[in-house]
Amino acid sequence: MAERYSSFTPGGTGWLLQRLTAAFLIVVLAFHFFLLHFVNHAADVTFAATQARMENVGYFLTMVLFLVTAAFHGVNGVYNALVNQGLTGTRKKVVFAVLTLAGLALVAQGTYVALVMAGWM
Amino acid sequence: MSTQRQKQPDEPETQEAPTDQEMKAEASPQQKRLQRKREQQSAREASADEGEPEEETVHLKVFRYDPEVADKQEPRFDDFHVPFEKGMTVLDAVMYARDHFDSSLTFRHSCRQAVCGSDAFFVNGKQRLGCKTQISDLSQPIRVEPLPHQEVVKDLVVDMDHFYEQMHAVEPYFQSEDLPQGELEEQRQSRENREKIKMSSRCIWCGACMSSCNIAAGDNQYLGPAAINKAYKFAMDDREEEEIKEHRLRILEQEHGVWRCQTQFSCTEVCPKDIPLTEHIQELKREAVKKNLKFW
Amino acid sequence: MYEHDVIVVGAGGAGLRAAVAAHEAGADVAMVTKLHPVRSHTGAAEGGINAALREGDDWELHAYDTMKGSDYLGDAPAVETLAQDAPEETINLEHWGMPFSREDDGTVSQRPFGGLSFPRTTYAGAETGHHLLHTMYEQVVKRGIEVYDEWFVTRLAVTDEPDPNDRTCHGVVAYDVQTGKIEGFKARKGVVLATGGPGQAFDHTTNAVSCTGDGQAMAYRAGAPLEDMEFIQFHPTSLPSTGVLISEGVRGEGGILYNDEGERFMFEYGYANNSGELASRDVVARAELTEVNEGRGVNDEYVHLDMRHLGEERIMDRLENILHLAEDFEGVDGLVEPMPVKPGQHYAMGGIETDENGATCIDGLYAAGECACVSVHGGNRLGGNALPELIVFGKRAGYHAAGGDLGEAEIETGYADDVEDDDTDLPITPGEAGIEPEGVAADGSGQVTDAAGSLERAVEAERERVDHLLEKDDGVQHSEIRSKLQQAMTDYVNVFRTEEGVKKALKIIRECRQEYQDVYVADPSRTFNTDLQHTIETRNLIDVAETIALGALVRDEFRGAHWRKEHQERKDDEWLKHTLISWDRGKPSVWYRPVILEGEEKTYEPKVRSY
Amino acid sequence: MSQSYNRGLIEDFGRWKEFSAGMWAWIFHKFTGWMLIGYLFTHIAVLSSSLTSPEAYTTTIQGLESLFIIRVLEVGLLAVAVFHILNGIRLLMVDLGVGLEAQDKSFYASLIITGVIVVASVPTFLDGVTF
Ligand SMILES: Cc1cc2nc3c(=O)[nH]c(=O)nc-3n(C[C@H](O)[C@H](O)[C@H](O)COP(=O)(O)OP(=O)(O)OC[C@H]3O[C@@H](n4cnc5c(N)ncnc54)[C@H](O)[C@@H]3O)c2cc1C
Ligand code: HEM
Ligand code: SF4
Ligand code: F3S
Ligand code: FES
Repeated sequence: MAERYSSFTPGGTGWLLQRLTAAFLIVVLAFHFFLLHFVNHAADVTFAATQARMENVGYFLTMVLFLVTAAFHGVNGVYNALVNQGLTGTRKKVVFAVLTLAGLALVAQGTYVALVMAGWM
Repeated sequence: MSTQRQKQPDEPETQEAPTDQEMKAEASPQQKRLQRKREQQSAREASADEGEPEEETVHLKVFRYDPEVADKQEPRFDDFHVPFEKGMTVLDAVMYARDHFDSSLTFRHSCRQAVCGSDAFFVNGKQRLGCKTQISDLSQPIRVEPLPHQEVVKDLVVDMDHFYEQMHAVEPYFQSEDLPQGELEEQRQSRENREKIKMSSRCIWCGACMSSCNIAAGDNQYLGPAAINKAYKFAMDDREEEEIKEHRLRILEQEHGVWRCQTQFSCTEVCPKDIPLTEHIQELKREAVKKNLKFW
Repeated sequence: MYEHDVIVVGAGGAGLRAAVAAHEAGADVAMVTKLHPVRSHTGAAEGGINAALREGDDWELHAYDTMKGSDYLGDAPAVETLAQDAPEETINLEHWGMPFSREDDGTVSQRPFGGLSFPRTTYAGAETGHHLLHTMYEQVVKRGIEVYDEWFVTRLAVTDEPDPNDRTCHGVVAYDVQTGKIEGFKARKGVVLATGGPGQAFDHTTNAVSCTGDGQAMAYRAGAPLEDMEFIQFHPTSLPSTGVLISEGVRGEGGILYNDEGERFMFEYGYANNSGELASRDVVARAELTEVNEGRGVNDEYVHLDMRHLGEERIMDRLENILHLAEDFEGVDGLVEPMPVKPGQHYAMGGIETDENGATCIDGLYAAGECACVSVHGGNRLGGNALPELIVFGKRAGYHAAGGDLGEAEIETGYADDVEDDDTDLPITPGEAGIEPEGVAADGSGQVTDAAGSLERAVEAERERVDHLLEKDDGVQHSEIRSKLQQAMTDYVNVFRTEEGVKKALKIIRECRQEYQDVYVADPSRTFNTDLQHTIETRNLIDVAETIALGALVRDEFRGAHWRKEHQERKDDEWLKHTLISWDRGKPSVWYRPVILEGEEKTYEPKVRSY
Repeated sequence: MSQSYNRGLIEDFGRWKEFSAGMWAWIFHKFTGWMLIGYLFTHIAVLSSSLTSPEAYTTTIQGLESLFIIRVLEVGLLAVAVFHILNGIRLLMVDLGVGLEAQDKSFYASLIITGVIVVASVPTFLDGVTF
């Protein structure tokens, strides 16, 4: 009976990371929203102001980390939701690959944008 | 059904002239009461037959399906009006409907006291044990359906094989081969530890929890709350050694094990034995994480 | 057709233990059961398992209590085997992981129970049976024993020799409830019947709807005698509306019975001046009904069981389950009100006659558990003595059926020349009523004597019977017959029995049997046809009810649970013997065999049974 | 699982009326999570306008922000994010085994607080928008 499960991949790591990223995101997401909608109004955003913020290394790193964690959290969340709906076999592998690529692309593009904004590229 | 009640046989002769203590009265209050009860019942049955329910009745809408019988191949709901009695349960009501109106009405039941786990139905939109659900707690008409997310065999009977498979998949048995010898020593277990596993050990395999869980409905391989709870009972039992506990966590940790649970809580809500299923699943997740962190 | 070494019919405590034992003895075992194992009625047992485990207690005391409780109708070899083996079997369950309640030092808890001289009832909360059943099923899963669940066994495949003692059982015929398929199960070594009690013969019972005495009826029709069927235990504390049992544990922990006037009647009226509420079940049940009959019952129906003074903590710790039962099935909160209780049919002391190895007089046919009568309980079973019986004799039967050696049995089985025949005048001719489609399992013609032949015939007969029932378009429905039967048993063969009453019951049973000739099944489907299943069960109930009533009529004395109005004393000179009823080609005959009171070392001298 | 016939609404989500708090929480969390990840992709796409030129960035953002519909969508995004955060906190507590008995109450609390925060921030979000 138990043999059926011998080839499993423990899902524990993903689960734990999902919680850890969530805990981190609570803080940064709140900060992000607050900064860009309440302190500075979104409507008043200009490239210059953005650049001023991005030039600060601490802010830059926080934003990149924000991006990385959010991308992981979001993509992993979507993947889990699909597995919960009974995704299996090849289709599951394909979805996994597509989501990973999308996530990586998102992070790459985002980091590139941030570097440009900071004026370092 | 015949409206004629069999005439009550006269009281045994010997009881009419009792000499001894136990049988003093001509007809004891007990006998009189029984007599009254039967008369009432026959009156009630008679009125139920004539289709003019004078007394309070229960309106049941029961799901019917039989793959073999022409007019039942297309699922339908049948209406039954059953005379209400104080303390009546959903199981009593469907049994009454079966015994008096349609003997082909099919459902599993046995103990009538919430220990055999045969009669979990979908009653008014919730998984419940028929024998443990008072009619008076429900709004009418009462819809009685087979458990969702399981294949229907006939009427209220669903296929439980998959549920049993999942229960078996967690290796639900003591692993150690240690048996008593010579001195007849039992293994020791603290009261606290026994208390810890107490709730988990109450499961009667009714399948209500599994049927209520959306994740189990979507992911067929998900072990499901009942099986995880079964594993919890063993994993938390101090009588088993540490290595065995780790082995148990490995079974639970697989992709379709504890991680699939999305803390929907429906299992906990429907469990007729009040087992805190979600809590147990969550505790196992934490145990599994802890175990993994040890190796890092 | 399926084939195994040992076929165990029924998967309650006795069946599961038998299967594990047979498996350990190296046999290829299969269980055939009409319910999935965990649905068996063993799961309803609440109180506990008697076993002499502790300092200050020993098996001889247990044997003595059991013998006294049985009103000296237990056979000493069986009683002693039970008392000797129970400790090891109980500890064995603990090693298999059964979650017993615990003492501070981590050892298993024991509590006092009615009729015991030492608190030796080992328990797991108020759900001992549930845990026992599940623990044992786990062991069956562990060993990978094949279970055919929801297969309803309808007939034994036995050979046809005129004398049942010469017959051999080669297997069973079962009907797959899910698909309606009828198949033979060949048993190379033996068939163990563990089908539980016949409680459904009564209308107020603590037994499950599935307790229909199938095993007794099948063995009976195959020629194995039924023993001491008149001894039916009525439990003093069942809930009035459903018959759900309130465990004796409540009284063991100190619960008190009151009548409508608030009197503690067990003492006030001198029913049991020493033990009070903890007197033997028959004593308490009669006391309650007497209270009700004399007008001191609550609502003229029941009495009150009060446990409020035990305190919430103690109740939650040991009797929590009782609170739920009272709440869910009677709408009463045991912490704030007393609970209504009345006697309900609870247990059949009698059953298929077996020896202490579980063997019947038919070769290859074994029985264990409530369906059997090794005769440990005699005239009255002590609370907490059925579960040890399941594990002790279940194990022995399974082991023996698998070819294990347990030595020569001391208890004899089967009709023999030295037994005594009965000559009571019966008001009716019991037994077969004309041309029943099913006939007998073995007609004694001596025609079929081989394994293949007996199986083939049995399967054939069963297919015909089912076809007949399904194809017949009108007639009576079984539920009418069943409720008439149950009513008669409850009216006349209950706690208080009179000669007139029992005779009436026999007549009504006879009527039921005749009506059954015309029975039909309205549901035409082969898929999960419970109508068909219940119809076949009703036939079994008729047979079993008849033996109960016959036994109750012929035994004109008052012993144990069997109370006869006209005979208010125990007649040791005449009645230290078992009642046996053989089907004998469709014509029941009653005969007697003396009780064995000589134990290994001592002889149990009948004493007055007072509590 | 294969059904021998279609039980239609009995299965799956057709019984939404009978869903319990925990199930609603699960559905909302799922929905909001997907919205958020969807938004994250769009967001990075919009921000990518800065790659063309600083001016393009400023015009894009300000252009979008001047649209009423965008402002409304932003309020929606806020609602989604706040609910996801609050319910996420609720889930984290559940994971830690805290307050399991109050799981339904904490779900209702998340809903209410989300509502309050969203209503309270409408003025800020719609500030200075032109039609
Ligand atoms: C409410 C209650 C409380 C009790 N409390 C105690 C207690 O505290 N202590 C104690 O010692 N005893 C107690 N007893 C008595 C004891 O529980 C029973 O005597 C015992 O459990 C019977 O077990 P069994 O294995 O013989 O039968 P069961 O557990 O009834 O099992 C019968 C099995 O046979 C199967 N079966 C039946 N007919 C067929 C058929 N035709 N074909 C195939 N399979 C069939 C069923 O599916 C089932 O698996 C209690 C009994 C009741 C009713
Ligand atoms: C701000 C704090 C956040 C918290 C506390 C949080 C919390 C969580 C938690 C605990 C889960 C897991 C649910 C489960 O597995 O049961 C989850 C799922 C998810 N989260 Fe978040 N999250 C946050 C932000 C985000 C962000 C910014 C995004 C988008 C990028 C996001 C997208 C998702 C997605 C897509 C899921 C999967 C939903 C599903 O189950 O279908 N979350 N979140
Ligand atoms: S956990 Fe509860 S709901 Fe699930 S099978 Fe067991 S008793 Fe039934
Ligand atoms: S309903 Fe399902 S998602 Fe988890 S909490 Fe229960 S198993
Ligand atoms: S009939 Fe046994 S649980 Fe309801």
